[in-house]
Amino acid sequence: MNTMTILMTIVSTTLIYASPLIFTSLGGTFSERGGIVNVGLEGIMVIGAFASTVFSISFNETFGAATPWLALIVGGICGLLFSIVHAVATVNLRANHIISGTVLNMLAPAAAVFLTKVIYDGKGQTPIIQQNMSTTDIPLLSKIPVIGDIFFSNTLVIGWIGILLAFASWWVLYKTRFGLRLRSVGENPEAADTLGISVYKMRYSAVLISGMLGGIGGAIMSQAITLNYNVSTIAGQGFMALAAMIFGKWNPIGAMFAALFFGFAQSLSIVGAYIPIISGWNDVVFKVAPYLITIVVLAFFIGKSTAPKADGETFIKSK
Amino acid sequence: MSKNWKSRLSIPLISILAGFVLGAIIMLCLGYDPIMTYEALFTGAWGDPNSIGETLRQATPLILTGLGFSVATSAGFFNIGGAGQYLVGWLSSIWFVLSFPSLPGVVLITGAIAAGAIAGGIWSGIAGVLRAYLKTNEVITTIMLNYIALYLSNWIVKSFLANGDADYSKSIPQSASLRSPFLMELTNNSTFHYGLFIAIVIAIIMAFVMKKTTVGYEIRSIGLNSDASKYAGMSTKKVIILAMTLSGLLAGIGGAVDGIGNYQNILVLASTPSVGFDGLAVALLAYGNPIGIVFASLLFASLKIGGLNIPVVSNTPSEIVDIVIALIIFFVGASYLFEYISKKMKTNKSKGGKA
Amino acid sequence: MQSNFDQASCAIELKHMTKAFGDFKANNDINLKIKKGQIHALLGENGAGKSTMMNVLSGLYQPTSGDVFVNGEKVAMTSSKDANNLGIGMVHQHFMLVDDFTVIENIVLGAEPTKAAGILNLKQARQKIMDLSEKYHLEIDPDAKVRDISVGMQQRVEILKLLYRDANILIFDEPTAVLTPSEITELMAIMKEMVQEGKSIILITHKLDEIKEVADECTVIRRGQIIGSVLVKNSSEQQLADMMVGREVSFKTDKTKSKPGEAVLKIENLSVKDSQKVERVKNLSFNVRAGEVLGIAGVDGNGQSELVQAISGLEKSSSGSITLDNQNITNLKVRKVTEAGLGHIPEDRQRFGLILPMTVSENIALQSYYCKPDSAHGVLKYNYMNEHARHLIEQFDIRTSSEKSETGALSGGNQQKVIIAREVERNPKLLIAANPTRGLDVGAIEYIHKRLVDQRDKGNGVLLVSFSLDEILNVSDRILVMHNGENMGIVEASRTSEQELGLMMAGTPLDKIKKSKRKVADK
Amino acid sequence: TNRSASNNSESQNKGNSLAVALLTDLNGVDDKSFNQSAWEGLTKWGKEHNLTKGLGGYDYVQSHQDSDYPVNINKLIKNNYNLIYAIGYKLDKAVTDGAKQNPNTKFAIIDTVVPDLDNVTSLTFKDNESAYLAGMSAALNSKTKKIGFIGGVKGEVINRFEAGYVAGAKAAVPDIQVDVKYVGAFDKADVAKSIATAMYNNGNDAIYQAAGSAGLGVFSSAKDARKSGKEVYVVGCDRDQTEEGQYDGGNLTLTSSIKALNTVVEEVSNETLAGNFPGKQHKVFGLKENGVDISKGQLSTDIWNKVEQTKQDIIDGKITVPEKP
Ligand SMILES: Nc1ncnc2c1ncn2[C@@H]1O[C@H](COP(=O)(O)OP(=O)(O)OP(=O)(O)O)[C@@H](O)[C@H]1O
Ligand SMILES: Nc1ncnc2c1ncn2[C@@H]1O[C@H](COP(=O)(O)OP(=O)(O)OP(=O)(O)O)[C@@H](O)[C@H]1O
Ligand SMILES: [Mg+2]
Ligand SMILES: [Mg+2]
Repeated sequence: MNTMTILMTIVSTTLIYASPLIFTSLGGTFSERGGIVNVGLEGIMVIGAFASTVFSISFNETFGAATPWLALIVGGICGLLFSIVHAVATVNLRANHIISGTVLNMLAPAAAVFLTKVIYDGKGQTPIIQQNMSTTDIPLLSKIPVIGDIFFSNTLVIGWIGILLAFASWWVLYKTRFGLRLRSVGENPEAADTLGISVYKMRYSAVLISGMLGGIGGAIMSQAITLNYNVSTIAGQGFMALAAMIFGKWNPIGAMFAALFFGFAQSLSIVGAYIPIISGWNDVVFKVAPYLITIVVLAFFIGKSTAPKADGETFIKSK
Repeated sequence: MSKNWKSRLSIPLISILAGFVLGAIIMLCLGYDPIMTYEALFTGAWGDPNSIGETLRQATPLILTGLGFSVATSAGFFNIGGAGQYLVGWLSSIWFVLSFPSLPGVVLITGAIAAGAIAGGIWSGIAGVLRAYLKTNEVITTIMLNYIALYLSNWIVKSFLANGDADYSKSIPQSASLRSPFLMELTNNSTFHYGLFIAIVIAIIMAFVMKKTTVGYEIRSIGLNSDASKYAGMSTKKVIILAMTLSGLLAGIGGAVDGIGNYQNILVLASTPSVGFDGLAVALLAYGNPIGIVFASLLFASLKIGGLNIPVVSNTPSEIVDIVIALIIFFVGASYLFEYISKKMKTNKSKGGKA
Repeated sequence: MQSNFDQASCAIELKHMTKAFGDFKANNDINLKIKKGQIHALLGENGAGKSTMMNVLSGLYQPTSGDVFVNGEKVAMTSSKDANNLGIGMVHQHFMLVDDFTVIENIVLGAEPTKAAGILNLKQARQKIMDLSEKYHLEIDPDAKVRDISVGMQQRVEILKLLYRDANILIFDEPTAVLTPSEITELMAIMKEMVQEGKSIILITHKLDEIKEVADECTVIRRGQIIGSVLVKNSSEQQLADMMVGREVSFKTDKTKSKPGEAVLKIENLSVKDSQKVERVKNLSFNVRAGEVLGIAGVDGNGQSELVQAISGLEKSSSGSITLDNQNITNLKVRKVTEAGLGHIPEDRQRFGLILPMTVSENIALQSYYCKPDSAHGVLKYNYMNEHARHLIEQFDIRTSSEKSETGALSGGNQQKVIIAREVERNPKLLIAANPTRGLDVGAIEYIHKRLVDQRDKGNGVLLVSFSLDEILNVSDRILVMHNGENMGIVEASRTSEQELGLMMAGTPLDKIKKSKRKVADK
Repeated sequence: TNRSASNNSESQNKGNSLAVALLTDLNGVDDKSFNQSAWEGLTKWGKEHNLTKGLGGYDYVQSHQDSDYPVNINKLIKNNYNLIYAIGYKLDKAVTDGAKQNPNTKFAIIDTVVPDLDNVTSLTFKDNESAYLAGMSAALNSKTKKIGFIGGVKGEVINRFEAGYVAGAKAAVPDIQVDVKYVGAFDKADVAKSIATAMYNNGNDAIYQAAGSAGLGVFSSAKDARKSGKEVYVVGCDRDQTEEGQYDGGNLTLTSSIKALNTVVEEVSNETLAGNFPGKQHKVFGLKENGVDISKGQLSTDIWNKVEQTKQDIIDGKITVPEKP
């Protein structure tokens, strides 16, 4: 591979791996900024992947090329609906957040496969979708010499949307009234309560946003990568997104860069096999490298990250 | 005290009931027969000696990974690395036995379990050390270590332990196995093995350690209030590492016991073993109580093994079992729901009485 | 309007207000009138129900029965928003601030000015806040994070929160418990100014001198019921205290003259840096002798906490030495220091002193669980621990249903007693008590002071760190004043005055004061 | 609707002497791969013999973890299935134990050999032969002289694919470059897609995927490459993967190597029904036995003719295909 191809490949493969993680980790960030620990991201992604696939298969003839985009929205909405379980459990029913999140993770794959069997005549995975979300050139930007070729040609547009969304999320969290209030219930719900902010409402919003974004993250997996839903469509990405959120110190932009970093590490291990000097190394080195690099970078360069102060705490309003 | 016990038991029992009822409603809505399904589930788990043996065997590693998760939780850590710790435990036990196949059985078995314990302990100990000295978040490190364990293990199995090109290691000699002709006869040739007794003994030891020893006291203190623990002269670094290591050590024993008891070899795996995550669920179901974990594991194993019978004798998708498990855990977590309902019923009653 | 003059002159009136938690009535049939333009003090023991009553007034709690009138009109508040709209605001006993937010963000939270589409407009807020800050002399740093500012400034932020919302009925729940003497003086002045403007204030405090200084009227409440209201100018501090406790209270701790022996604690040229590497204790030297109480006075944040942490081993010192009972304990681990004979009543009892979800008996064993007789060979002896705890519960009069109850279920005063029992009972050579009575009522304070003096009388050293000059003067034999990490001088408690200590706390070394005194005398 | 039809099926299936079950490994019978093929064969066979799905007829059971195999075998035996197909090398221990303990139940194990038991027949496939033809097709079709191979986890079975594929490609086009990579797992479609993207970017214009459900990522990567104007292909595995290759009306599944479990299952079931269960035997199914094959897919007639010719040469023993890379 020449340098240009290597760079292009690094960018595109980084985005393949990172795109679902970006959305989902942003979702996690909203949830935890609002004080609800969300280890159920994996389950939410499953629902998003499943629902978007069913939608795509059912309506691809109606909506044509718009199908994958609509499917993402459907995935997001279903993720949101599914996350209500988590909101009810943690906000109203005072459940331990980790228990509730684990319930999502156990429930979602079981329910998705169960429903697949119900809908598709006993089959354990769906058919292949016909309208997939494929790579394209980004208008204008792809015309920039060199940079356009590396970054914006044949690229997974949704990944770039995710990157922009991270900045938008930061802006929402830190520059708007909604964001200020959302963060206040994650830091000190009692204080927010004394100021007339409805802690329950804010925490619901936090969880539902995470459901929406996690659902979209899952939908990206099925719409752009596996092109169907099966039990292994979502195989640990939710936990990687959780890791990205923590790695990014509960900051949307940080989470996005962490997700990109994970993608980059994977990408290096793939592209590394094309770089002459190291291509002879044992394959296991390349397999282990992304995870080892993550630990090393986190331990020695990123250091401690502190969760929002009231993250995981149940707030009980006394009356 | 007695009231306390009652309420502690009643929540899981009500939750189990509620989980099954809701599962039945779901089946009815989708046109499946819940009674037949549950009958299949029950007979599949407890209907004959063979099934009972399999259920008990399935519970064995769950007890240990569940205990492992709960120890870390007591110290305030979220160890989702159970899968990786179990896997390195499994690998090491088999590796040990295959390296010294001619040693006497007792030595092999003890050595295998010790190897599993050490490997699992080191594996999560890494996360503990990083946490203690560099404040590295253990959630990330344990997730990453799971994957590293998977790839390393697959590579080691293929490169060092397999017979030729096979995708699994050689089998361990009979002398190193935890299975016995007696148990096989008793359970009609199931894979039940002595590991269950090891697991139960360890659960009892852990109950004792956590409640009655100074080490358990330190782990609980740090988990509940690390500042006060420092004030009391405890070394938080030491306890963090200790708790994480102990946690992985238990999961590692789980892997070892499953390795020399159940599998008798080690395979190239397609993904991280689910027993690690299931241990997490079991521990949550039991509120981290070691003896509770034994019972939660039995419940979990019954559902898993019984669940295999569902597609054999009915058309209900076996995923219903996982849905029921999830619902039970949901109700355990959201037990305030029952409190709320009973409060509501009481006030309604008293209102009704007044009117 | 049918309301008569009397009602209209009331900012707030409670009629037969009862607030119950389950079966327990925290407020029982309360009738109370708060007049407009006055400072109305509320006095009562810990747990009497003061905070509960105020939470009802600020809309956080809804009364179980009875009515609330604001400015003569009956109101039903369901959230603090409603109270806010009625002009009622409250500074809570435990600050209600978001540590991670800036001062401005904290002030505007819940009443944020926005541009279109919910975008924050902090510029607009800043102007209003700075105006208020100037008007009421409430100095703040608007862009600092709350976690980085002093407790005093946090208090000012809380007050600005109310002013920002245009509150004219202000409730202060124990605002001075955490303030230094000079900050208290400032706050009193601000309160007076507010009343002058026609605002009404309810002030909860355990400090009778404050009531005497600023309040017009004082209501005493005991066990959820009103004992009576008096005009402050007609009653003495002693009368108020007796009324509150229901028996005679002694303010002055009985103590004989100290008979100091050898030094149990020797601090030589000690310097300590905090976690940000700022030097907080600077070249400090002093001794605490056996059989005496050495008080350390000073405004919060002048290195007292770091000094205590360095002695107890929680923080490393950068230079100098610490000797306890003739043993060099400089930079030893906490446990070694404890074993060398240190007892420590920490500043923040819930954060450092106790593990709230654990039982009382487990907390009592916190310093000794690892050795005999609490444990042997790594196994805890619960029988012994429980019996020991029962013994201490009786001896120290800790109010708890059992030694096996959760410590978090105990009241604040009783939690403090658990710590004191644990630390005193080991009979340490040196007992450090850091603000041991903060937030506690006079009855509890009396008890704790007695224990400290007992400890001294047994021939041990006591190092008392307190922001309360009363406490320092009352309990100590000698007093060291710290300012900016340095020793301003040591004086005999019996031969100093609040004025002298005040000067030293403000940074004037003792020898300078003496010189200027001499000068005055010479003239 | 009552989906619980198995009670009825039991009565319907009464009187039939052979009840057949399919036991899969961790993937189900709809894995779009050889489990599915086996199930299709069994279903067809069952219908031909007027059996219904369920007790006493034919059915399948999936395992969720590796420790489920013996449990499932025992459950099937308890429910009177007398011929059990165990699909996958991972089941060999469970089959060995089950067969020893239940001499009256017949087992057919696929992809590995369980020797010396009267009630076990071992059925293995010469995947390397079909892979050889796949490699040949990809190589002949390649304009860039570069083709790729993406495997799931390195192992005995996948190695056969790799070996055959590389040999076939080199035999057809001696200067072809074959880029061999492994995902490291069968469930990481995102990693597989990234590897495929790197391969296509590197000029490979066809990739043979033997990576289970991760292989789906290879198809999606190919679709992306097509969209950007590259004429790339995927070579399917185990089943005719034309469905996966559908793309804007066209198809990018160049061809698929086929493992005809369906015909083998039918064949063995019929033999057993006729009382000729091939116990103790090891049957090898290659091109000659119609056990493996290759689909025409999008191959040009020219290439297809060459492939057919080579196929015949292998059947005739003129070419021996290596089993190991
Ligand atoms: N939310 C609650 N639930 C149950 N009981 C409560 C609650 N809040 C307060 N109490 C009880 O009401 C009593 C009065 O508490 P409150 O906080 O009003 O006392 P206080 O007079 O403010 O005491 P302090 O001087 O310590 O601040 C306490 O003894 C406590 O037992
Ligand atoms: N939110 C709450 N919910 C339930 N109980 C509470 C709550 N707040 C306080 N309590 C109860 O109130 C009591 C402690 O209240 P608090 O800390 O105000 O002490 P106190 O009664 O003022 O005693 P002391 O004089 O010792 O400070 C405990 O019994 C505690 O269980
Ligand atoms: Mg109190
Ligand atoms: Mg109070």
